[in-house]
Parts: sequence; structure tokens; C-alpha cells
Amino acid sequence: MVNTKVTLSGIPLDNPIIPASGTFGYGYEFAELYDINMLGSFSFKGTTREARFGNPTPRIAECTGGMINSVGLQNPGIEKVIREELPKMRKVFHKPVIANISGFSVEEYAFCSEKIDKEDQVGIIEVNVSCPNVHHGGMSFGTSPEAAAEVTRAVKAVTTKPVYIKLSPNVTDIAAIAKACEEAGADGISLINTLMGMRIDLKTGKPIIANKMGGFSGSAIFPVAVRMVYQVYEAVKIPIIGMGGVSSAEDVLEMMLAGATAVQIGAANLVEPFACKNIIESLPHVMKKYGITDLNDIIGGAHK
Amino acid sequence: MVNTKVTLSGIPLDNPIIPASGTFGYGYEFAELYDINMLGSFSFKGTTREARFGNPTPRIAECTGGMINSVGLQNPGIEKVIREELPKMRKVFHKPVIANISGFSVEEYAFCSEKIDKEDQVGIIEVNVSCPNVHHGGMSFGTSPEAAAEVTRAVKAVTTKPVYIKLSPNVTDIAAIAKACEEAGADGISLINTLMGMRIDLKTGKPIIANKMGGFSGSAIFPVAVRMVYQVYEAVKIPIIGMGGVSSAEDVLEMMLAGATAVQIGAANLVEPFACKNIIESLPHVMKKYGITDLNDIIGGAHK
Amino acid sequence: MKQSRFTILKNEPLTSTVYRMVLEGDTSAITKTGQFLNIKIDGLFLRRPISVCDYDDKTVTILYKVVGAGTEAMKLMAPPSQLDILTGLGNGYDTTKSGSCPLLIGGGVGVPPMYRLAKNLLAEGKTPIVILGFNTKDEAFYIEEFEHLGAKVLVATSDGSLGTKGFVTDIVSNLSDYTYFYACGPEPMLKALSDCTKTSGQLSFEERMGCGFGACMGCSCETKYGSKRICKDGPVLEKEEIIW
Amino acid sequence: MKQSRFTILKNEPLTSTVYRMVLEGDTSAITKTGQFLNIKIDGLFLRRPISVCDYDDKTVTILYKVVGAGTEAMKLMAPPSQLDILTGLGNGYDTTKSGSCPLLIGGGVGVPPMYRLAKNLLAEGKTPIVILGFNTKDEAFYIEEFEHLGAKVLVATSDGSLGTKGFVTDIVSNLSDYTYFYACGPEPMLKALSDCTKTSGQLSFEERMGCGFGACMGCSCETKYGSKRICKDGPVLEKEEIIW
Ligand SMILES: Cc1cc2nc3c(=O)[nH]c(=O)nc-3n(C[C@H](O)[C@H](O)[C@H](O)COP(=O)(O)OP(=O)(O)OC[C@H]3O[C@@H](n4cnc5c(N)ncnc54)[C@H](O)[C@@H]3O)c2cc1C
Ligand SMILES: Cc1cc2nc3c(=O)[nH]c(=O)nc-3n(C[C@H](O)[C@H](O)[C@H](O)COP(=O)(O)OP(=O)(O)OC[C@H]3O[C@@H](n4cnc5c(N)ncnc54)[C@H](O)[C@@H]3O)c2cc1C
Ligand SMILES: Cc1cc2nc3c(=O)[nH]c(=O)nc-3n(C[C@H](O)[C@H](O)[C@H](O)COP(=O)(O)O)c2cc1C
Ligand SMILES: Cc1cc2nc3c(=O)[nH]c(=O)nc-3n(C[C@H](O)[C@H](O)[C@H](O)COP(=O)(O)O)c2cc1C
Ligand code: FES
Ligand code: FES
Repeated sequence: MVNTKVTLSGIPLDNPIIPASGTFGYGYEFAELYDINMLGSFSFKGTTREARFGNPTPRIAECTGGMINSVGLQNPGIEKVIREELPKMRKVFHKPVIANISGFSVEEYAFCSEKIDKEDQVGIIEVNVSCPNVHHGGMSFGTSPEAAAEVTRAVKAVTTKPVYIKLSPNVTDIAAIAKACEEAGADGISLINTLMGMRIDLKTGKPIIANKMGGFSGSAIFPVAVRMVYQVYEAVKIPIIGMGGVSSAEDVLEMMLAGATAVQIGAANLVEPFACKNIIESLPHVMKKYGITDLNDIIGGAHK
Repeated sequence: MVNTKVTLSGIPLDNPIIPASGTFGYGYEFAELYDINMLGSFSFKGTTREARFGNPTPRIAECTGGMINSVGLQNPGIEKVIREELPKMRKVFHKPVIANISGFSVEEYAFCSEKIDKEDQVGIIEVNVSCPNVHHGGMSFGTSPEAAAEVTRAVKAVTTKPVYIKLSPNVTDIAAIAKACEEAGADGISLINTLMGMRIDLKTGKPIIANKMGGFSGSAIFPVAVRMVYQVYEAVKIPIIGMGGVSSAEDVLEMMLAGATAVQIGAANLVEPFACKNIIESLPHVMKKYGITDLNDIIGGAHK
Repeated sequence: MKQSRFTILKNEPLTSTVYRMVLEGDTSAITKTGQFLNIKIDGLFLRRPISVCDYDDKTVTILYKVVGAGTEAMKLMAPPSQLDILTGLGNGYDTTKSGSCPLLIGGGVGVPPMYRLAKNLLAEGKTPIVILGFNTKDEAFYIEEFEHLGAKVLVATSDGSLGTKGFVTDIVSNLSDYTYFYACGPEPMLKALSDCTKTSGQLSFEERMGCGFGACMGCSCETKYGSKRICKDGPVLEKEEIIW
Repeated sequence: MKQSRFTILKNEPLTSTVYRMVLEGDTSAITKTGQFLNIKIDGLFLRRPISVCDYDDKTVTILYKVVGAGTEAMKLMAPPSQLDILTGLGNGYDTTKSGSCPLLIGGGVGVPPMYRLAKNLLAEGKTPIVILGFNTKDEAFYIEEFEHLGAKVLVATSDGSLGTKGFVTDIVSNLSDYTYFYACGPEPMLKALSDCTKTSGQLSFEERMGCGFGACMGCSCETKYGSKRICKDGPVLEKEEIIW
């Protein structure tokens, strides 16, 4: 028997597999396909203070080994998520969930986190700092160590739950930003969010995505994600949730060797709805193949 | 008949197709396969002041839709390139070439550029600012507008040829760096160099590349490249040579719509040695398919 | 929704760019015409959504137009190769509202879902009028198939090479005794139909999709009753809820 | 170097993990054993380098071990499917230096290039001694094929299940009347051979490759005579130039 159990800030997970925010909705569609309680946890769709329709369509473009999305944080707003979605989620998923929180100002992050902090169903608050800061010319919070730290402090001040800051990969020095978040009190780091990308439609000569650019994810970005997880692991002591292009049990092991304690699966869920189930089921076999008996033994193994 | 001729800083090219530095050597291997004079130009292997063996092997790792390399600027040094390679190159390629210059200090860039400036075979000097700055803690020149501008000024001061600064994509704000280069006198911008990436060998648990990380390129990075060319086109007025994952005539059109005047082909040459020839030959057909009669009409077309 | 492997039984051209593919496999998740399949194609990241044209308990028929990499690859597939397909996606058309004499309007690759819909309505004892629009005669397909069902078929071509010269709306505007309408086709056609029809109706929309089963919000559109996912809450919307 | 399409004629297991593939196509660029092919595999970015085991004017034979995604895919290929292959890569072994009685030493998947080499040396009237090393009897392959050529064959297995118990070096150390040696196999074996052989020799190296034809500098190694590309200036190096 192999051990796939890992622990994130005191929260035990049966396995490190966590669907990534925005690619699993609130779990309902997947719960119709398989028992999603087999998952380590799941990170639900990014939530903001107000309800958002998101960006105009087209919001999706295809790429080699991946896709671009510009959904733009479509969600019903934090109050409705707490009132309507959390109770529904509890029916299909009985473990602690990860609440993915977004904001366009420091106050919005704090507001949402404070609200969600009261929900015992929520195990971890995952703070997506890839959103543009409306007060500072639209640069994303995740692009400066100071801004990311400011959000971290504001959220930590109003919550008792573990706070994971989810970093944007569109930066020069990911380690510096992770370090700033750790110093500001973050309990963990999630990375990577999507790479900024663009596709142009040759038939119209214009960008495919209505918003022009969008977030590029899927297996194509895996090498960038592994590199960043590796770099952040060297920079911080807090646990890392690694993601970006993971689509097989082998990829999970690679992410963990780079330094991840748990691993999120994003775009793979969309094109392969059973992706997480398949990965969880094949994980023990692939572990055996590489002589791994306990996943905890390999976390950060590539650094030794 | 369609027109594929474009012009880079007064240098006419029969077509916009240029093999990217480091993926075409000095052209010899390809000259045995096809008449490389069909190329618009070519950018030869990155050259430094001293001869360099480069990094330890393994230097290559495979990725979905691409590869990582950590060749580490293996080259015989500027003097030998001028004395031995340029005369040999002239035998197989009769058009102006692009001299790709690298350095680990501002002085090294200037030294190499001044030397190569005297060679009439060289049409454009392409300055690769992705190298680590040994005087500043190893951060690459390409990661700060100031450092990139400093290199630009130093090179411009000693050359009469058009100077194109080749930017690294591993940055938060590519447009700001391009703008700084333009203000410092750059005649054009080449982008993108490789994304930093990593792969880990599950059999050993260690990074595949001896140097741990390396440069990720190939079709997987195309959406990031298109996005950056698009952003830089909005920020500067000087011409752009676009590259990153281009592997078909369709990709060439997409790069040009994003804002590129010419397009470089990198990793595709390695796995498909006839890649450039195939692209050049199919370009007129693909242009017709999309109703394009003159490539110059579509440069930056996606911005309109 | 189900995910399963289908075996290609037939893959044949209907026109120079439109193909019919008959697939054998587990069709149990398909409950209505107007639903679609999401087809995995080797080497491409996203699945390709294609409407159900017809189905029975072990086969499903689709008609697709070759427009890009995915459909280009599909065109080259031959029996008995297999495809990984998600079935039972989308809401599909609701025949309970049709009344006795509904119009079924299909434009170009919007034609396929009308086929099974016509079949069902006829089976329910209704007398549907099928109106098909194409650019030109050479691009027309499935007219005979609709006629064989016993439906009344009217055709419009933009260049007049077959049937009425003009658009499906030119035909619809001259009709009056219909009880309802069902439409699928390019968005400008749907918009024009929404304006020129005298009854209520159901229209099927296309959108670029990430998942096709409601998980990603990639295909959202705003309706009078709030945001809907074309893939899950659609692709069929009621005329009254659409915001143009 | 040439790029062309080859048709698979045979693809069969020799052991549970080693396969032989016979390919038909334009072999005109192949001039020596010790050269290699670089094989494009659908869905994978880099080509896979595999040594030439034997060839004639229209076929080439390779022996490959299944170790990862590429060789896993190769294993599943069946005649008459086709492969896009670069041929004529690498320098290959030089038989002019062999003397009358050279040793040919192959370890594991280093065995294949020794086959054609033995054939050539025999044709040149020399009397090669072939020494093959494997982990265990079940992993051994091509012993009979070498014997059929008329070569003297000695085998070592690490566990002693076949031939001498130990490594090829245990055999080589006990030999004295040889004039030269040729070797291919894992690097520790090559190093040990370089130490225990009494003559000069040629050794073939493996390196992860970007292009396989000299363009990318991905495979460089330092030798006593400067930097060499394993793919173009190698894979065969002379014992004397190697820096261990
Ligand atoms: C619900 C639904 C039902 C459909 N039914 C049919 C049908 O029965 N027959 C038919 O021929 N076509 C149908 N389409 C359109 C079909 O999905 C596209 O033609 C097809 O995806 C094009 O793929 P490609 O790889 O050939 O083109 P590419 O342009 O290479 O595709 C690139 C990407 O864009 C997407 N895309 C391109 N065009 C469309 C489009 N019109 N709608 C949605 N996504 C698009 C592709 O799915 C892919 O993700 C339907 C679309 C939807 C949304
Ligand atoms: C000149 C040369 C000749 C060779 N001849 C043979 C032969 O005759 N028979 C045989 O079985 N094997 C041979 N090999 C090794 C063979 O290339 C690898 O086993 C093969 O590339 C593995 O591919 P994969 O996709 O199955 O493995 P993966 O591990 O999935 O491959 C991932 C990447 O690593 C590379 N790689 C992995 N292992 C090696 C290796 N040992 N050497 C070089 N690159 C590697 C692959 O080419 C690919 O780019 C040779 C290697 C070289 C360099
Ligand atoms: C359609 C889609 C929607 C997403 N929405 C969110 C979101 O709301 N919040 C967030 O933090 N990340 C969001 N992401 C990013 C993913 O959670 C993940 O970080 C990223 O996609 C990289 O992982 P992948 O390559 O496995 O997809 C979204 C990604 C996709 C594809
Ligand atoms: C093997 C290899 C070596 C490279 N060497 C150089 C170099 O010496 N100088 C340079 O500016 N870029 C170098 N590059 C980067 C390419 O020129 C190009 O910018 C990058 O690979 C992106 O294009 P691609 O995706 O088409 O490969 C190298 C790339 C590869 C794959
Ligand atoms: S395509 Fe994912 S929700 Fe509709
Ligand atoms: S692999 Fe490219 S030079 Fe050898």
C-alpha cells in the first residue's frame, strides 16, 4: 500500500488532487459523473464582492496544448455564494473546500474573506491576486511584492482560516512575490495562475477573444509552472499548491518533486471531465512504478 | 501574384522568414538540405567576446509542444566568428545576415557589436539581453527597462548598423522594456526569447537539464509570443521581429497581424529541418486563402 | 452527459465541404435533437461541438462542415476508427410548445438538428414546414432526406440557384399559418428570424466552448432571465429571453 | 542527411521490452553502422534517435527498448504505417582502424550497431569477437543473429543466467589477442572499457538531442581536441580523445 495522504496547513487531504478554481464550477457538473468526494479538496469558482457577468464572448480560444480563457470572474457574488452555493456544494462534497477569492481593491479582498471566514465548510481561503488593481492603473496585485503583501495582510487581519495566495506567473521575479506574501503572513502559496496569451483569427484578422488577451493554461504551460514552483520552494517555507498544465499522475509527481504539497488540475477537467478521477486512480500505480511509497517523501525532492 | 517582400530598417527581405539564433547554427547544416538563399535572412548563433563551451549536458528536455534548452551560448567567440565563420557563411548565404550578440556586461555587448559593425555581411545587429548581468546579481539585462536601455545605448554608440534588441519574455511588463529600448535608440525589437522552464526526471527525481532550468520554446509558447508582440506594437513605433513557436505560414500571418514586420523560426528548424523552406513555399498559398495580396498590408492588422 | 468511445460507421461527403458521419456507440445520454456532441480530436486541445442530426439506440448521425483543423481531421477519418465523445450535452428543442404546424428553419450547418426535430414532430402527428437556407445549390444538402420524412420542404438560396432567391426570412415573411418556430443557423439569420416571425419560437446558438458541459463559464450569454451557459442552459433559447 | 517517409514492414518483440522494427524507404543517406536515425513520433515534439542496426538499399533495421512515451508509441505501431525519419546522422564506426581481430562490445541497447559492424568486418575478411552484455538471460537478444553471421560471440549477464557472470569488462580483461575495439552501451560500461582495454578503440555515446544534425549545440561534449557535437561529430569518439 502506498500513502497518498498529504496535509495543507493542518488540513488532511486523502490525496493531493484538487480541481483548480474556474474549471470545476461548484462541482455539480462533475458530481453527476463521479463521486467527487474522492478528491483531496476542490477550489471553487473565483468569487468577488458583487455579482459579475464577466467578459464579453468569445471568451475561449484554442492553442497548441492548451487554451486561452477570458471568463472574467463570472460569479454570483460572495453573499449569494454563501447563501446558495455553499449549501448546495455541501450536498455533493463533504470535505472542506477551498474558497477562491478575487478583488479589484484591497478592501474587496478583505470583505470577501471576512464573509467566507465564517463558513466552516471552507478549509482554506485561496486569494487570487491576478486581478487588476482598479486603484493603481490596472496593474494586477500579483505583479508587485508590495501589492501582493498588502492584500495578504488585509486578508489575514480578518480571517482565522489558512490563507493561500495564488500568484500570477506573468512576473519577472516570482520568488520575490512569494517571499513578500510569506512575510506578510500567508499560510501557503498557490501557483501558477494563467499566462497571458493571445490568438488572432486569420479569417477576421482580429483577436479571437473579445477582450483581446486572456489566460493561457493547459499542458503547454507545465514547464513554466514546474520552474516557478521550484523557484518558490527555494524562497519560502510555507506549503505550495502547484498547478499549471497538470494532466496525469506523472505530472503530479513532477510538481511535487519541484516542491508542491498538493496539486491543482485546471484546464484538463474541461476537455477530459474524468481527469481528476483518472489521476487519483492511477496515482498509486504510477507511484509504485517509480518506487514511491509515501507522497510526502517526494515533496521538494528535486532540490536535494 | 502576392507580395512577400518586407523591409527591416531599410534592408529589403524577399520574405519575412528568418531562422532564429541558436537554431540554425551558421547555416551550414541547412545549406546541405536546401538553398538557404531563399530565406529572408538568418540570425546566427549568439556570439560573446570569449569562446564559450556553454553549459553542462543534458542541455535538452522535451515538453508538450516544445522543448527546453540550456545550451548556454556555446560559440567560438567574436574574433573567430568574424575570422572563420563569416567567410564560410558568405559561401552558403549571399544576403545580409543578422548578428546575434550576447554579453555578461555592458562592455561585452559594446565590444562585440563594435567588432561586428565592420563586417558588411552583417545587415542587422540583434542584441540578446536575456543574459545574466554578472555585475548585478545575475538578473538578466532584459528584466529591467534601465538595464536594457543601457545596453542599447552602449551598442548604438559603437555601431552604424541597425540595432534590434531581443527581449526576454520572463518579465512583468514587456512593453515598458521595449519602450525604454526605443527611447535609448534601438532601431527595432526582436521578441520573444525563450520562457524559463523546467522538467524533472521521474526516474532520478532531479531536473533533467544539468543546469536545472532552461529556455522553453516551440509551438507551446506561441500564444505568449503573439500577446507580447501585440503589446510591444502598441508601445513602440520601431519595427518588430516576432518569434516564439512559429511553425507554419498561418503562424507567420498571425505574428504579422499582431505587429511583426518579420518573423523568426526557432525550435521548428530542429525537429523539421525543412521548416523554413516549407513555410516560405506555402506562404503565397496561405496568403491567397485569406485574401492577402501584400504582407505589408497586414502588419499590425489586429490593432485596427 | 456521458463520455464514451464511438466507432465510425460512415464518413461521407454531402457537398464539397459538408460531411455526414454515422457513429456507433452508447447513445443513451442523448435525449433530444438540438443537443450536441463534444468530440475529442487527437492532437487538438479542445473538443469540437457538433449537433446531433439523428440518433437511435446505438447510432448517432452528425453533419459537419470542414472549416478548420478539427473538422479537417474529421474529414480524413475512416471506419472503423474510433472517437472519444461526450454525449447528451445541451438542452435541445422542446416539442411540446410547437402547436400543430411549426416552422423548422435551418441555415447552412444549422440544418442538421432540424432533421430529427422534423421526424419527432411528424411522429407526434404535427405538420412541420421545413425551411432550409443555403448560399447556393452546390452547397445544399439533406433536402431529399427531409422530403423522405414526409415534411413539406421550402428552400432558399442567396443566389437563387435553388428554390427561392434570397434568405429563409424571405420565405418566412410570406407565411402566416404557422403555430411556432424552431431555428438554427448563423446569428444574423437568427436575429432576422426573431424579428420577422409572428409566433414564439426556439433558436439555437453557437459559442466558442471550453468544456461544453457547464463547468467553465466560457460560453455565457446574457438573457432577459439572467446569464445562461450556451452549452448547458442552451444551446436552445426561447425567442422571448434573447437580448440581441 | 535525408528526410523521408519510411513504411514499417515489421515491428516485433525480441524480449519483453526490446523490439525490432524493419523499415522500408530511401536508405541512400545511410553510409555506416554506428550512424543513427532521428524518428518523428506523432504528438511528441522532439524526434527520437535510434541506431542503425542493419540496412540495405531499401530497408533499415532498428532495435529499440521501450523506456518512455516515444518508444511506447513505437511499440504500438503496425505495418504498413509510416514514419517521418531523418537518416544518415552521425559519423558511424570507422572499420579501417580495426586490425585483423577487433572486439565488438555492446551492452543492452548498445548491441544494435554492433550487428552491421560485425557483418562489415567479416566481409572485410577480419575475425571480430562480439561481446554482448545484458542484465539477465530474459533481456538478452540478437545472440543467434550474431552467431549466424559467423562471428565468435561471448555473452556476459550481471546475474550469470547466461554466459559469464558479470560485466563485459570481465570478459574483455581476460582477452589479449585483439587488435582494436568498438563499443556501445551505457556510459559506465564505456568508461570501464576505456580503462581495461589494451588497444585503441571507438566508443559510441548517447546524449539528449535537440536536432540530431548539428544545428543546436544541444549535445556538445568536451574532448581533448575541443568541443564536439555527439550528433554530428559523434556519436562515435576515439578512446584517446575522450575526457571522462
Ligand atoms: C452547439 C454547437 C453545435 C454545432 N453544430 C454543428 C454542426 O452540426 N455542424 C457543423 O458543421 N458545425 C457545428 N458547429 C460549429 C462547429 O463547432 C465548428 O465548426 C467547429 O468547432 C470548428 O472546428 P475546427 O477545428 O474545424 O475549426 P477551427 O477554427 O480550427 O477551431 C478552432 C477553435 O474554435 C472553435 N470554433 C470554431 N468555429 C466555431 C463555431 N462556429 N462555433 C463554436 N466554436 C467554434 C473550435 O471548436 C475550436 O475550439 C456547432 C457549434 C456549436 C457551439
Ligand atoms: C545516438 C543514439 C543512438 C541510440 N540508439 C538506440 C538504439 O539503437 N536502441 C535504443 O533502444 N535506444 C537507443 N538510443 C536511446 C534512445 O534515443 C532513447 O531510449 C529514446 O529517445 C527514449 O525515448 P522515449 O520517448 O521512449 O523516452 P522519454 O524518456 O519519454 O524521452 C524523453 C526525451 O528524452 C530523450 N531521451 C531519453 N532517453 C534518452 C537516451 N538514453 N539517449 C538520448 N536521449 C534520450 C528522448 O529522445 C526524448 O527527447 C540512442 C540514443 C542516441 C543518442
Ligand atoms: C476557464 C478557466 C477559468 C478560471 N477561473 C479562475 C478563477 O476564477 N480564479 C482563479 O484563481 N483561477 C482561475 N483560473 C486559473 C486556474 O485555476 C489555474 O490556475 C490555471 O488554469 C492553470 O492551471 P491549468 O493549466 O491546469 O489550467 C481559471 C482557468 C480557466 C481555464
Ligand atoms: C537550442 C536553442 C538555442 C538558442 N540560442 C539562442 C542564442 O544563442 N541567442 C538568442 O538570442 N536566442 C537563442 N535562442 C532563442 C531563439 O532564438 C528564439 O528566440 C526562441 O527559441 C523562441 O522561438 P521558437 O519558439 O521558434 O524556438 C535559442 C533557442 C534554442 C531552441
Ligand atoms: S463551455 Fe464551459 S460552461 Fe459552456
Ligand atoms: S542535437 Fe543539435 S547539435 Fe547535436
